[in-house]
Amino acid sequence: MAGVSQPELRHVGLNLTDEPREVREQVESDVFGFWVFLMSDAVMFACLFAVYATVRHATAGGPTAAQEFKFHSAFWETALLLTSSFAYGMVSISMKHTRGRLWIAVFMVLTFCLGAGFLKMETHDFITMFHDGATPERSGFFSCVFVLVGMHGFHVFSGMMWMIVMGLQLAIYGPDQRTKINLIRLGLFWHFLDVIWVVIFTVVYLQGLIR
Amino acid sequence: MKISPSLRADFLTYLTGYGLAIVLTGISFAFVFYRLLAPEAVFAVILFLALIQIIVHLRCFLHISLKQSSRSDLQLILFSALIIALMVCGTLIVVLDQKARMM
Amino acid sequence: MTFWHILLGRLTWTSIAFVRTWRDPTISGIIGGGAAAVAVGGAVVVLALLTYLRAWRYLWTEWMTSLDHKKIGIMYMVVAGVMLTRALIEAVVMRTQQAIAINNQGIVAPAHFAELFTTHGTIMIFFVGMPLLIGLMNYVMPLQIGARDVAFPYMNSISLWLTIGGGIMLMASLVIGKFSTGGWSGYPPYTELAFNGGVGPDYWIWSVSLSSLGALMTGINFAVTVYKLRAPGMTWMRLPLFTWTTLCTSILMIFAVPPLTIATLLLAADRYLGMHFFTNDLGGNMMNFVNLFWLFGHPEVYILILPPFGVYSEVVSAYSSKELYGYTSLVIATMAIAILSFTVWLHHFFTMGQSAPINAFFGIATMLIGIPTGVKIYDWIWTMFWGEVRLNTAMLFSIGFMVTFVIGGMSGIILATPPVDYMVHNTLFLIAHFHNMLIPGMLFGVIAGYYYWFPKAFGFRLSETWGRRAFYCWFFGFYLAFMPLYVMGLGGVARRSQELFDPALRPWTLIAEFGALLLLTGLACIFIQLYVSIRERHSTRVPVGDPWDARGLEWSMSAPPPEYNFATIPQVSRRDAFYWRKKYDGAYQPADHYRDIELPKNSMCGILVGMGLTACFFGFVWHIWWLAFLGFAIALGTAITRSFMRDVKRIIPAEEVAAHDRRWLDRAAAARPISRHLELTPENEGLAKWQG
Amino acid sequence: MTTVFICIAATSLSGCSVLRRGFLAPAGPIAHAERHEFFFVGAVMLVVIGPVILLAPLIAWHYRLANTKSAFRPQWGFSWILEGLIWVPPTLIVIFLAVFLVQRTEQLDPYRPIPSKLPPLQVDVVSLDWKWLFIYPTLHIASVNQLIVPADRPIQMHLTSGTVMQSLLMPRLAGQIYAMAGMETQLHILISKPGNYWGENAQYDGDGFVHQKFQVMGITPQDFDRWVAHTQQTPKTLDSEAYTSLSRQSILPQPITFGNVEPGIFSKIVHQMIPLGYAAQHEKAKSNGG
Ligand code: HEA
Ligand code: HEA
Ligand code: CUA
Ligand SMILES: [Cu+2]
Repeated sequence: MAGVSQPELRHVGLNLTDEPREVREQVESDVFGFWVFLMSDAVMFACLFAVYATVRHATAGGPTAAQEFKFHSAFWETALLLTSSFAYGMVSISMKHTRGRLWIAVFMVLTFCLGAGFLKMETHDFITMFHDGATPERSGFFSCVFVLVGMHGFHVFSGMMWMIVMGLQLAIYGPDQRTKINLIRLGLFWHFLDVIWVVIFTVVYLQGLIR
Repeated sequence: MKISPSLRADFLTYLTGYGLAIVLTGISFAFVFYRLLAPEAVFAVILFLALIQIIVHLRCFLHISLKQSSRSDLQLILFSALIIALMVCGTLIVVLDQKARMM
Repeated sequence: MTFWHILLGRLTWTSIAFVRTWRDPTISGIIGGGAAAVAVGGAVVVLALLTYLRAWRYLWTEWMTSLDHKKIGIMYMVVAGVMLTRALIEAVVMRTQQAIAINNQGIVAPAHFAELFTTHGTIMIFFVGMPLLIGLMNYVMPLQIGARDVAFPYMNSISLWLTIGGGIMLMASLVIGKFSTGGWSGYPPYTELAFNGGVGPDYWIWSVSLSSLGALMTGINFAVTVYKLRAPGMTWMRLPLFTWTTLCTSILMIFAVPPLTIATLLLAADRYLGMHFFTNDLGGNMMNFVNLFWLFGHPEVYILILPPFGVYSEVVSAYSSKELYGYTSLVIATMAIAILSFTVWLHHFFTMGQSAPINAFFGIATMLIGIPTGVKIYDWIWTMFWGEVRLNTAMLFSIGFMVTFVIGGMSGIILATPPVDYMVHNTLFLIAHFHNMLIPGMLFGVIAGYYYWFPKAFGFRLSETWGRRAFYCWFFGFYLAFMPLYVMGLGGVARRSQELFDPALRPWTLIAEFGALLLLTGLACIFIQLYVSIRERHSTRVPVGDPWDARGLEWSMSAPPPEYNFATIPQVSRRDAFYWRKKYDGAYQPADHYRDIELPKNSMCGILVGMGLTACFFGFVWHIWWLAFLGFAIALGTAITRSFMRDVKRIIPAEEVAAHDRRWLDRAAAARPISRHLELTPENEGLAKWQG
Repeated sequence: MTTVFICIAATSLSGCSVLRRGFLAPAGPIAHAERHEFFFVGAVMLVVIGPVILLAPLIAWHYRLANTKSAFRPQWGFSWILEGLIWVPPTLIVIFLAVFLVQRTEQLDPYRPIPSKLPPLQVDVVSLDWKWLFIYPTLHIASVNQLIVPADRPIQMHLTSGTVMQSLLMPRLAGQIYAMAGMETQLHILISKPGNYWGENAQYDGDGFVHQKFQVMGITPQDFDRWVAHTQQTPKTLDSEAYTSLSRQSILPQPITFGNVEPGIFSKIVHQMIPLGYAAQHEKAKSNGG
């Protein structure tokens, strides 16, 4: 591994080998700060998961998990989100290995579309649940389902808005230092959402569907 | 774009992650769909698979490794995992015990 | 939906305090109206004064938009001071009420009393304790580690303005509507819609959210600063202890605030969207709130005590003219407290019905914290051992702290024993316990640190006479005010009682009242001290910057420090870096060469984001949805716009740095080194004589 | 000035009677054991904090700057012996305390029946705004704000709430346990000295909070039987309707008794099957702010 500097190893997205020490330190702390934020966000989700586990049977005589969760949509949502995560990986690679903005933009649009597909399916699920009377007001259990899954959905939505902002910045400034840092952070965010989703599909959907 | 060795390595990392994640997800869903085991056992298995998948994501997508280079991130994640474990396990033990004693 | 309804939401005439007082002129009503009048009047006077002095531009450019960690730190402390005054007055009203209201209604009505303890607790914890400490850490920590600023100066400003926004909400609740009556812990179902339909709990939810959002961002900021911006050579085991406690506090903020956010968010979901997390019916379960709240609440009290522990470490070592005893132990103890604090939250609800082994486990975990805490206290005592202790104001407060804090620790251990807690939980005994920790622990630490670092920040020393007077008021006032509460608590008097029914309690409530007044006098002394010190500043100037013959890097520059802190980033080779530099004559030397320094430009984004979110949350409280939307749009729009700005840095040229540094060195060369005996005299220009 | 004097005098005379209101003057085995635990932990802690209270001012004074005779060693900052001294003894003390803590917590668990030759008397407790309802399911009577029980016989209480969460405390008898709607907690007490005591809710629950106190009377079994017989004559019945009106927010001037109780009403209350009186009251409050 001789000759490869630390930051380059760490951040697939940014080639910092030639930058001065201050810049590298700046990038380090910027990205590390975002990691710290993600971890506190993770604690937030963890608390929600804990609450979810305690209200799993609090259906108050209303619809139950097994009645409301759809196996197939959970599966396809997972597939979409996972693929979008991979697509964002391609954004990072393009950022590191190509000069212009073309490939970055292409893969970002792809990521965006996959994310949108995910959200579309999720909303559709929610709407059918509403039709069945499985609303958040119905029981403690559904309150928690909607808040937990909805919170993740909201994160995905924010990530997509962020992509739009980054797209604009890319158009205006091209991949300059600050854009790149933000693209790296966005990447961390997007992959992190995938990690949360892994827990959601396991603990919420699959657990609810086990018979 | 010219395909350099480092590009190939980076790409392979993502591809591996993607592949593994798909496989792990597939197994989880299959376990539930085909009811391969008793319910409790299925849940244990899918939890375990989720854990593995999280590690895969961290390794391949988020580039956390045991190498010196990403020590502070790794420390951070391990510490967070500790706190999350304390909070989640604590909450479950406490609240479920309370419910058992009063409902 | 009428037009007014859309414009003003739930806001009506009768929401305004003055109108309420007009319609209901009871004593309680008049006190409420009076407080509102003071708040409005105070705000008007301040605004008028600023306009009259034409200070707006200065304030705006030099302070409100500043991203300098030093100025932000000072602003935090000023804000805390304002909030403190209110919370303290509320405390005195509560004590007066309990002193009078024995078998009669007293001066405030039940609901008003409930508002008093809720706002008092909420303010003291979120808007006095946290801002005071965050202010102190903001000012001192970057200086101690040899950094030019915190890692994210712009985020620092947002944190500040979010905290201020929370404070504004609390103040607004005095005039418009009412605050919650559910205590600072806001337990549902009492705070649910079914039992509290008004805006009170909503005020509580959103103001606490603002503050905790600010604290979370501060935590991230400080942790990254300590992690990544240390000067070369400043290894972990060379960090000053205050920096260590800052790091541990930040970690606590990062990991303890999320449970609070979730708890308040879910309560809001119940109240706004009709969900059932904590309601009595349809599967709600209030135990989840209690659990989440204390998952935050317990680490929170250590957020409030760890930085003061750091202050004591610095102060005791500096004023004992001696190296800190047991540095490694102190570091280990600090980390142990931080981590253990995540394992004990259940001790706040031993009485909720879980089984004995669980109570026992958490009881033991709680007692374990006594060990590292004790280690710290012993370490400070041994630091004084074989030293030359200067018994000035800061040391008096420190010694007063050690003596008194252990009593609170003792009651803490008593509370940690579940069978005893069954008896004294929710009584005044508990109130006495935590004031025993917060006043002699946290506040004494803040005052000691304030006395110690004030000359660094403002270039002159604080009055010793008034400092001592304050100490006597605080020390004896504390005992008088809170020892009676221990006794009453043992007698089974519940906390949050606005009326008492046993004449035998009267002597005790009167003593406590007297103590509270003495504490009020103590605070007055602190303000007088400030006034007197400013008036006499010409004879107490310490421009060279090291008035106490102290040891850390923060003393190695002029007082007040230049905006870039260090002319050149220092190279650290030992713990107590400045002490060794002084020893080997490296302290007042020019650098080999100076470089351009890059600093962040001022920015009004922080204030816009902070106030935008405040407007948004205010809209939530009153269901004024357009305002909520507008506020959110402003906050988000600002954040996005800022991310498009590329020109956010400014350069201070090397020549300017060099010139400033040279002026300071000349000043130091001209000053007379002062021995420790004379440091409280006007001779002290901030240059210490080497005495080992 | 004179008032201050009187107060100080009064303190020394009547002040300590405050302590006689609480568990330091126990009237039953639970409170007694808890008092014992209190003194025990307190004494152990005094031993550890005593040195601090003495040493801190003494050392500061001895090594004060003005005292030129005291030694000065600015670079002294570590000693293995002292390290041992500050880490080990506190650890041992905590272990010592922990052993007792585990035992006592187990013994004094509020759910744990009190050993006795007599079978426990069942009392179902419902906390309301702002009163306490005591149902004697085996005797088919009920009382509000008055708990009358035979002395020397264990009482097994089941608690629930018809409103917000509350906390039952009888300072001279037994410690707290929360009462929560939809849930059932337990508390055991025993009055060993017949007499008049008091109990209260210690968890703030609104305007009437301070008035939510009740009388606890421990009387002889004969007196108790007489009281039960007398109460059973009371014409009022505690049924769903009576409960609904009782659950309205109010402060009662005097205790009430019910001579008859609808069977299984406690279970209905726990399962929230009876409409609550405050529901109507609160519809009003919901609609307006301020
Ligand atoms: C930091 C926390 C803090 C502080 C300082 C205080 C200070 C005081 N508190 Fe309070 N209190 C709480 C936190 C605090 N309190 C909480 C959390 C509750 C519970 C609320 C609830 O029930 O929900 C409570 C409740 C509470 C009650 C209600 C008891 C009950 O429930 O029955 C009472 C009653 O008298 C009381 C009294 C006092 C008094 C007399 C003071 C003061 O007299 C003490 C004097 C303090 C000061 C004067 C502050 C001075 C600060 C400085 C000097 C800093 C200087 C600044 C610079 C140098 C820049 N407090
Ligand atoms: C800064 C604030 C602060 C600090 C530092 C502490 C410190 C401690 N607290 Fe306190 N506590 C509060 C603030 C604080 N607390 C507040 C605000 C509440 C109530 C909130 C509410 O309900 O509104 C509360 C409530 C509270 C409870 C809940 C009681 C109840 O609700 O019924 C308990 C119970 O265990 C407890 C215990 C302790 C213990 C064991 C410590 C320990 O950390 C103390 C450690 C110190 C020592 C032990 C002394 C020094 C040590 C030695 C001299 C060495 C030898 C020691 C041993 C061998 C043990 N606290
Ligand atoms: Cu609350 Cu059981
Ligand atoms: Cu605690």
